[in-house]
Amino acid sequence: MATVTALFFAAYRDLVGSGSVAVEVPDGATVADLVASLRGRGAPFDGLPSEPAVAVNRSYAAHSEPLRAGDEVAFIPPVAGG
Amino acid sequence: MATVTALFFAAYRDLVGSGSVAVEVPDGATVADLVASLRGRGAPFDGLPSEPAVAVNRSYAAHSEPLRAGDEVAFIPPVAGG
Amino acid sequence: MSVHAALTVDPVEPAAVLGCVGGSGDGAVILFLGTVRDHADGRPVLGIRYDAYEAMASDVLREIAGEAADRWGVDDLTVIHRTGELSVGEVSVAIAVSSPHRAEAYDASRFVIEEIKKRLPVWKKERYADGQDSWVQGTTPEPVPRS
Amino acid sequence: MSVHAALTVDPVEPAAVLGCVGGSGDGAVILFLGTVRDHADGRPVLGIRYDAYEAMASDVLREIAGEAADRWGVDDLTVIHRTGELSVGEVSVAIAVSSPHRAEAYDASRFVIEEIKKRLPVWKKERYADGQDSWVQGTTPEPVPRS
Repeated sequence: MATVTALFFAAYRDLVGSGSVAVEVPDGATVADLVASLRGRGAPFDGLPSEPAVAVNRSYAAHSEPLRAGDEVAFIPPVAGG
Repeated sequence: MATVTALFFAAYRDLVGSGSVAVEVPDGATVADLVASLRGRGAPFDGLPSEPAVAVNRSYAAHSEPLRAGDEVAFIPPVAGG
Repeated sequence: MSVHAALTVDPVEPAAVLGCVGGSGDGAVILFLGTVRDHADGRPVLGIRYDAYEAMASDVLREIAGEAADRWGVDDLTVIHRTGELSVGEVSVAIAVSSPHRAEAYDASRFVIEEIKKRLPVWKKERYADGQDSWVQGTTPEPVPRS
Repeated sequence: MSVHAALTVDPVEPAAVLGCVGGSGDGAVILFLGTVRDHADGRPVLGIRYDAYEAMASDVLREIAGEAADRWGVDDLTVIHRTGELSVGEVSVAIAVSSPHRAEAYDASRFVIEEIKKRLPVWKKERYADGQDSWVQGTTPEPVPRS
């Protein structure tokens, strides 16, 4: 097992009620596995979209991206800068 | 006959050696007639183009534009503002 | 060539941003300012809070600025994005660009603001005159697989 | 809405031009500055003299500003064109535009500078480092018959 940090911003942060959650994932787990595992916890996490934009260690990443212990996985709501 | 004022700017002014020349034109004369009459004077006026851009009383005008006494006819070299 | 990009919680001074660009080889300078409007879809707005994923947003903003500078060969480019609570009229983003000719300056400036809207991890919550507030509907960034 | 257009022999202050535009309904402000470059077609330039058909140029500049404001529905637009002797780095033209959204501001700003180059009766003579000077090759304005 490996521990990664899930980060939540803006509307996702409001939904989850926290900016950061530590999550244990099996070795070899991908972003998709992490998302499914979180949503599987039920409310409020099941309110997250099934395919959110994510960044792994501060770079946008595909859901097929494999995770390593210590990775920072940010859930990125639709952005609205400018 | 009617008297109009021909104005020269930039390269045309350098060519003609003056910014302003009074010209007598027949009644009913057009811009084209004025241009031909000036060029017919010989040097330095024959150095003006045969179809220069012109403004009559501060508005761009076609060469078919009829002239009236007192009109201000500006010979406009290619512009280069900005 | 100088390229600067930063997020800041301090008010953005347009003159200071403008002062970061322009040299004797430049014929064109463009300053773009995004400002907080007093309305959104016809609804009166009092202010906006900008939240950012700070560490990532700094990287992405630098990336966007660098791409713009490279792609259009502009001389200098500075982009500053504000975070925190802003009132109506305050500057949320300032982009200054200088280049020898105007076409590149316009294109680079426009590129930076459009890319900010597409991929800068920043969000804004509008505060309305009626006491309500809501996150502004944004743009889903493209997932870019890491190479 | 306020639209201003003027020629001036005095140095152009970017901050003052910027201060002419922008209100609480605006989300975008763009300032364009045309500046004197130190080179032209690879030839070192010391300065530029701008000559104008002053009376007509004032009218045409106002016309261009009005057309831009109407066509894109921008809120405020100010354009100032300098005449006389300018050194390298000095501002020859400043265009400030504000509007609710950015697209109109960019388009209106670009329209004003492009139309200036097409039809403002202004000419420039470049002064080169080798002591020579010459009128810059310009654009022949379209003859518009008076209606």
